[in-house]
Amino acid sequence: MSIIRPYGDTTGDGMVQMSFTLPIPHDKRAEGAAVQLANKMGMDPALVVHAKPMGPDFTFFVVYGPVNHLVDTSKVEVVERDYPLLSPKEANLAIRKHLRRRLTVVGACIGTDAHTVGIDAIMNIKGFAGEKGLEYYRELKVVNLGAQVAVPELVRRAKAEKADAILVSQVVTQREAHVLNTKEMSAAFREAYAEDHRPVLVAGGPRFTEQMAGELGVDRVFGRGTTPGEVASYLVNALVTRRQPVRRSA
Amino acid sequence: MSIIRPYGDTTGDGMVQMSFTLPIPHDKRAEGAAVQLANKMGMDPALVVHAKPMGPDFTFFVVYGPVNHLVDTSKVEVVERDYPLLSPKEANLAIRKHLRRRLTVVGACIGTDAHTVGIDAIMNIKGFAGEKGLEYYRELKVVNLGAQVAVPELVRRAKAEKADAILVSQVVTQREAHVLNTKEMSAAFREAYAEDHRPVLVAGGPRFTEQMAGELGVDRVFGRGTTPGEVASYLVNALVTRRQPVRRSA
Amino acid sequence: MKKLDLDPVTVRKARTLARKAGRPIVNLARRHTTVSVERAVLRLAGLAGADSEGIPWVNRLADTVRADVGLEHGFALPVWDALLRGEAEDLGVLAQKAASGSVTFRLPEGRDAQRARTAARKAAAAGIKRIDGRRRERERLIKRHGDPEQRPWIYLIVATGDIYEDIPQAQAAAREGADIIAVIRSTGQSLLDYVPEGATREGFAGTYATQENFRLMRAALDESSRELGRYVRLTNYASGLCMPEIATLAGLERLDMMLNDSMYGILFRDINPIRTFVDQRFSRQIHARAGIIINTGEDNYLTTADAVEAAHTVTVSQLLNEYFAKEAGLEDWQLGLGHAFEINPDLPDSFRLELAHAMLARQLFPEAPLKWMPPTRHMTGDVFRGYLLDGFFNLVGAMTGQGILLVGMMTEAVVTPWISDRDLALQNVRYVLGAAGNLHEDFRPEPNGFIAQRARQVLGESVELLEQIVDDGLLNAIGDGTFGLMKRPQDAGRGLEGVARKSGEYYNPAIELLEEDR
Amino acid sequence: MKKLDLDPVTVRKARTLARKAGRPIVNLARRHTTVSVERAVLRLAGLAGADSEGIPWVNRLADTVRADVGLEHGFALPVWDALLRGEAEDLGVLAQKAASGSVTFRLPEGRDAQRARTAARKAAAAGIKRIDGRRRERERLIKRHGDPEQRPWIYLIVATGDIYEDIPQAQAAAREGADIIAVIRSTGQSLLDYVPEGATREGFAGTYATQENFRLMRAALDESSRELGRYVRLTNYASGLCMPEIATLAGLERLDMMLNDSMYGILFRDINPIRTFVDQRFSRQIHARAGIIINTGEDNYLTTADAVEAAHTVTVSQLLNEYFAKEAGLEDWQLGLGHAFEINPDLPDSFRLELAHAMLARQLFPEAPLKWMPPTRHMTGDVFRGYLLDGFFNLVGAMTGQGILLVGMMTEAVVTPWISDRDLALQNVRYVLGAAGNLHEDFRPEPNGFIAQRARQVLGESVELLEQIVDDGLLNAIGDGTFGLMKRPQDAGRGLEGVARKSGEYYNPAIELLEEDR
Ligand code: B12
Ligand code: B12
Ligand SMILES: Cc1ncc(COP(=O)(O)O)c(C=O)c1O
Ligand SMILES: Cc1ncc(COP(=O)(O)O)c(C=O)c1O
Repeated sequence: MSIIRPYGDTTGDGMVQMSFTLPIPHDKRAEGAAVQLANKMGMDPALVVHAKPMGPDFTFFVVYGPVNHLVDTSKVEVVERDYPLLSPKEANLAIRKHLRRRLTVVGACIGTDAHTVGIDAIMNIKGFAGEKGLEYYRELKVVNLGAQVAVPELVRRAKAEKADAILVSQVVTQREAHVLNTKEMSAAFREAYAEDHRPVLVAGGPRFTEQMAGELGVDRVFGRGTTPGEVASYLVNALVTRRQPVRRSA
Repeated sequence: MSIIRPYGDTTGDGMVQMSFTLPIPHDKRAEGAAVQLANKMGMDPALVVHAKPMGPDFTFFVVYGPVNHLVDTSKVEVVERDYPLLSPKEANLAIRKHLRRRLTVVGACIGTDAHTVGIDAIMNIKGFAGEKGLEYYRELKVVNLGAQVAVPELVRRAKAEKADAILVSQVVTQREAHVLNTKEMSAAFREAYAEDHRPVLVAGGPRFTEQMAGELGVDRVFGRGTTPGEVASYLVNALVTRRQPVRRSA
Repeated sequence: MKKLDLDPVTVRKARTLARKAGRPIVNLARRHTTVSVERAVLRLAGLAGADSEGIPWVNRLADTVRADVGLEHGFALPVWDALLRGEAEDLGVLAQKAASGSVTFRLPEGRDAQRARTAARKAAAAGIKRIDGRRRERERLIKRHGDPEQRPWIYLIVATGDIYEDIPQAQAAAREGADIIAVIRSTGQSLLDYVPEGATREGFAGTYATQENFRLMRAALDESSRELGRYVRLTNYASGLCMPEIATLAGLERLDMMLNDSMYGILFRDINPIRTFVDQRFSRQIHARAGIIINTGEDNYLTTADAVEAAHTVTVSQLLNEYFAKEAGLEDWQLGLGHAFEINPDLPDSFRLELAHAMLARQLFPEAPLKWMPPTRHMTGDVFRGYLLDGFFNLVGAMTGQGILLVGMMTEAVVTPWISDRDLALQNVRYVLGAAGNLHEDFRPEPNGFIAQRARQVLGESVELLEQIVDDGLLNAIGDGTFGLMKRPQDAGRGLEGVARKSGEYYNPAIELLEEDR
Repeated sequence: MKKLDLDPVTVRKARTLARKAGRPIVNLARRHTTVSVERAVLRLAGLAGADSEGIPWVNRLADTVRADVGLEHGFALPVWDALLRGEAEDLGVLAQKAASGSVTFRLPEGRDAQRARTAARKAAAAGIKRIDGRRRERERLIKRHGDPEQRPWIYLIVATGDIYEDIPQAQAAAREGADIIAVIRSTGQSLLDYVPEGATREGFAGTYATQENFRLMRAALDESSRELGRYVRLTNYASGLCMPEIATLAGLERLDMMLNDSMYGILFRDINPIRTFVDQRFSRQIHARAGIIINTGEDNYLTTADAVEAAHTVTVSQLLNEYFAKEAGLEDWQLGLGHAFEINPDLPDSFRLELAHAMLARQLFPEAPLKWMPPTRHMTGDVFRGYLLDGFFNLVGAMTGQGILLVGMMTEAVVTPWISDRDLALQNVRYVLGAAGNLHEDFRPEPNGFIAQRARQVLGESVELLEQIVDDGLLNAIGDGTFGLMKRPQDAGRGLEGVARKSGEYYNPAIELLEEDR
């Protein structure tokens, strides 16, 4: 069945919890305003189960109730994994067999973002969630530029290293920092390279969703909980297995 | 300004937190379904910041993001307090002056509901939130029938006591128990009494909202956090001050 | 874990006083019977099912018998006399005939009475044998699947009102770590003077306790036990007007624990005190036989009385529950005595007061699997705060070696638990037990510090209260609002009409069997 | 509160080793200067403001001076020489002229040098006098409004990026109970080699540290202090490439605490080690003078290294921070040494391990107002779980007598804190401190139990690591990834170009004044 509703306590009850702050003092009207918002969100009846004044100007609410929306799982857009998951061995083999050289991957945390733990989890040999990172792959040459790398510097290093793929990480998202920086990066690469020579552009970070690739101008996006094996498999597919016929005919 | 939005971190950011369960196993599609629901609720972008499988059939989500709805506080419906708040002294005086007899209030927790703490908080002398309960008012005769009182029994006692007002409490709300029981009660009283002799009907409980009076068929509804003084003031206003001219002319 | 330096003389004194206070009640219970005790005998003898209106055959039969010969002799003599007289080939048919008015009952005398007694005893014994079988079955399954690895055992509630929603939720909860599943009852069931029949889907804030629901859930949890390699226990409520019958059905369907408090029905359901004490003694005899752990209900007092002021009433009730339980044949390991984390969290040092109370209980009843109940009264719609309070509740549970941990729900003040509430709640328990479960090793309150003094104070107040109760009589104390601030006089309350003083001819084969085997 | 039986010989040894490891770094710092140290002198002397592009006049002036005479002599001599030569009537005009290229600097000699020194010293002394005035002002206000009633002091972060959103949020937080407000800086500020000017509204995940922002927020919190009858402290960050200047501005604007770690910039901003140590020594001398409490950053290591494996690196860093701080003139009460609740919560006994680490820190630095940092790394989008973890973090804080409690946010893994997050977080703190704040009285780990052993183990490993560092040199240890797993060689990293070895002519009136008054 593709039509579902949230489940609190019984099938189809549609129950949802929410909390938010309204910038108004706490009184009856504020509680009514909270109900109005919840109603607009499709929750009816909306039960304001908690309302707390936070100073004279703000009120915090906890609201429970059923929402009337139906979720159609057949209409859910997901970016399906369109490449096979490879073990490090298989990935190495595919590169060796089809490419006959090592694949060069340049990674960085761009802009003013200094959160390297995520990209390190993907790139460093230590890896993540029990999987070894890209450095563990013999057929990958991994260049990790670290934190707070300016986009021009990244392009320069990409050229110098003859990068096949660029991995950028963005963790800070306040005021859409991650989106702005990543767009700046992809634009710079499109400018610096002819499209068919451009390295594969990959962006990652906990608040990206895979659907954003188009908007960001990158080839692929990885979100929360990505493992190195997924990234390696994607790269092999994008740069080796899938491109192979194209390169041959070229 | 009457148009406001939820406030997370900056004015107008519209930020809301929610959590819910979908009755589907955890995978990419489920996360997409969570986003779909949040989008339908007006949250865009919807950030699924937590998704946890609960057994093979359910997934729990925490979602954050901005909602695009505006709250118009000028359109909020509130039941304004249309009676003055009286001290016990003032209430007693009003009754003595205008009615020249004690006012009889019969209270009960009806149906199978056994939660008496709430109605006791209103009726017992001990009171609530620092205010004395109705029993403290010399001019009120208070009959508290306690828990799990069947509606026919309540009507019988109301007649026997010549009740001026009936206070019923409903705390259990699962499957709309509170609504069903209260409607049954108000219907029974309307049947048992001529409209102009019917006692004032008051319903109370933590999950009622004041707007529900019409639907429930009662004269007034009191919700979460009600204090005895509010109830006494309402009763005096409804039965003494306001009715006074009517009675006189009748 | 003897961390409080309690005076053993005071402790002994408290127990002696509890016995003194309880003994007159036991005598009273022995002198009376109730309709539900008598119906329980019929259930033991195998009478089940209901008429087309849903009224159980045991009630149909019982009502007729009572109309014909009264309640005071018990139902065994008139019923088996009728069967011996050939009025019907079995109890089922007899009940149908009774309902249609085609049979009249009498109190047999002399040889007839003797034969009726023998037949009744044989029929009741068959039921008790089934209960014994169930107990052995449980022991076998525990041996096979194992007991939970940790103490406290994790106790979770399901309460959808629909047994077919309850089952998947219970199984999900077990999978997430619940050791015990309690199926909460529909509001109002406790006031029904019959036990509903069949699988039910229409409870309010709980699911009806019926034999079929018991069976379905136990079977589902047997499945879960197999899946999880850990015996998952099932709990229900032996309380309300049908307490003895429900206890019997629990024994027959291998429930593992039952809520069964000596005063809960009196205080919180306004059930007549005598009715309650009679019913309760019988149900505890059944539980004792069935190897069922009882859960007492002291937590409830603290929802109407203040948890600090009334702390000693909890202790007194625990001591009374212990006395009544042992008198009915229950052993220490079956005494899930209740207490709760209900102190106003805004009170300074509230956590340390909770620790003091919990340690006192732990030390007074070292062999009992105490049941530690979460905050409910001071839970609000602020679910974040609620989740935190539950964490500190869990911490007290871990630090004081409680036996059974009823898992608190962050939505306590909002709804009956959602599936996600249980999941989050279990995660809370797991964190606390895993991260801080051994903290008790590092925790030793000053011999004369805040905690020790508070515990001694509560114990002292308990002794004083028990002394008063011994002087006044427990029934008067209950009538005065000593427990949970509820005043319940002995001559009022629901179900009084279902109580009778036993006659000289009274015969009850179940009680006879339950008492002689001890 | 001496609960761990630590061997005093080992403790003394650890301190001696820290001194041995730190001394060469102090000598290195004494031998070098940096652009920011020199610009700080100009700021002390009153140079402020920026050109039309937002580049501060201190940078304009400094760049020209450096181009003309180099950095190695310091800027005081060439600058005051130019003023004495009549190139401009004051520093502001001089900077403008320098920017337009209409003035050339030289290194004065002999009498000229002597006069320049005297003038520079007078100008710098005026700045230090203002700082002294601010310190007295703080002392007066504390006397008037009072200090927080409880320990730990409650430390809250605001981080909207917009000073005009920060202010109401900070005031709201103070009203709800915050004793200290920290305004987080925009990402990237630490790598700017200048301090932005004016009130700013466009930070990312934090608000720029500017003199005007400092002033605005301090004024707002003075208002709150009056309203609340409790002096509310303000914190910012003396770190990054402009650490000495920011420290100076903090002193001038009466900030009360500053994040200032001896290695944070090196490890987490890839700033050159020598640059960092030079800047840091100067900023600490300023903080010492200004009566500012520093907050060190050991918590950061545990976001990249494992909190159990690397526990001893925290202790080592605390000991080094202590040595460097005291060498720079800070007193014990000014040492907000950092540590954090960052152990994986799924690890068995994680809470007890946290207790052990926190007690160790407490006991090693009995007079320092330790800063206890909340879980961040193991926080997830499960905000309920996060709220619980923060509660247990608060409990460790309360049980181990921490001085400063940085309040954890349930949305740590999601967003910079929302207004409601802070409110809920404070409620969490209040509950824990109120309900269990005195639990330490009842808490006495076994002399040879789990906690004591763990603390001894960490101390032992710290001594071993310090021995290695003494052998290898601290700079090599940092280069090898000893702290936070970050490898930072001494000859790389940002800002190296802004470092110079002092010449024989080097003169810095600020350092002279700061060192002679001690
Ligand atoms: C560790 C940490 C730090 C460390 C970073 C150390 C380091 N070397 O990385 C330190 C202490 C230095 C730090 C500092 C700051 N931090 Co910080 N930090 C965190 C923290 C606690 C954990 C992040 C982390 O390591 N996660 C673990 C990794 C493994 O997960 P991940 O990054 O999501 O990566 C996974 C995927 O996303 C994906 N992925 C990520 N990148 C990439 C790239 C590619 C190519 C691919 C394929 C996949 C991929 O794969 C990874 C593995 O699955 C978070 C809070 C939290 N619990 O999430 C805050 C957090 C990220 N920090 C935050 C902030 C604001 C800061 C500061 C800016 C605060 C300030 N103003 O001073 C500073 C400055 C940093 C800067 N300039 O960027 C905010 C960001 C808010 C927002 N949403 O905008 C957070 C969310 C905390 C908060 N709630 O305020 N921080
Ligand atoms: C105390 C309590 C009990 C006690 C009741 C003791 C007693 N004598 O009342 C005991 C332990 C007996 C109990 C039992 C059960 N309880 Co109960 N109980 C609670 C608890 C913890 C507190 C309720 C309370 O006392 N609130 C304090 C009073 C002062 O607040 P109040 O009722 O809202 O009243 C105020 C206003 O609403 C208003 N008001 C209320 N009534 C009226 C009437 C009038 C006329 C007016 C003017 C105003 C007014 O004024 C009051 C003062 O401001 C709540 C959880 C919670 N924290 O809220 C669960 C709760 C109400 N119980 C619940 C349930 C399900 C049960 C049981 C049915 C469980 C079971 N199946 O066994 C049983 C059976 C009870 C039954 N048959 O009804 C659910 C209800 C779920 C739902 N929304 O449907 C709750 C919410 C817990 C939960 N999450 O599961 N319970
Ligand atoms: C001891 C005891 N019995 C019974 C119940 C359940 O109430 P009822 O019997 O009304 O279903 C409770 C409720 O928690 C209880 O604590
Ligand atoms: C000691 C220390 N300094 C500085 C910072 C802030 O980083 P930045 O200097 O990049 O603003 C932190 C972050 O928490 C810190 O702990």
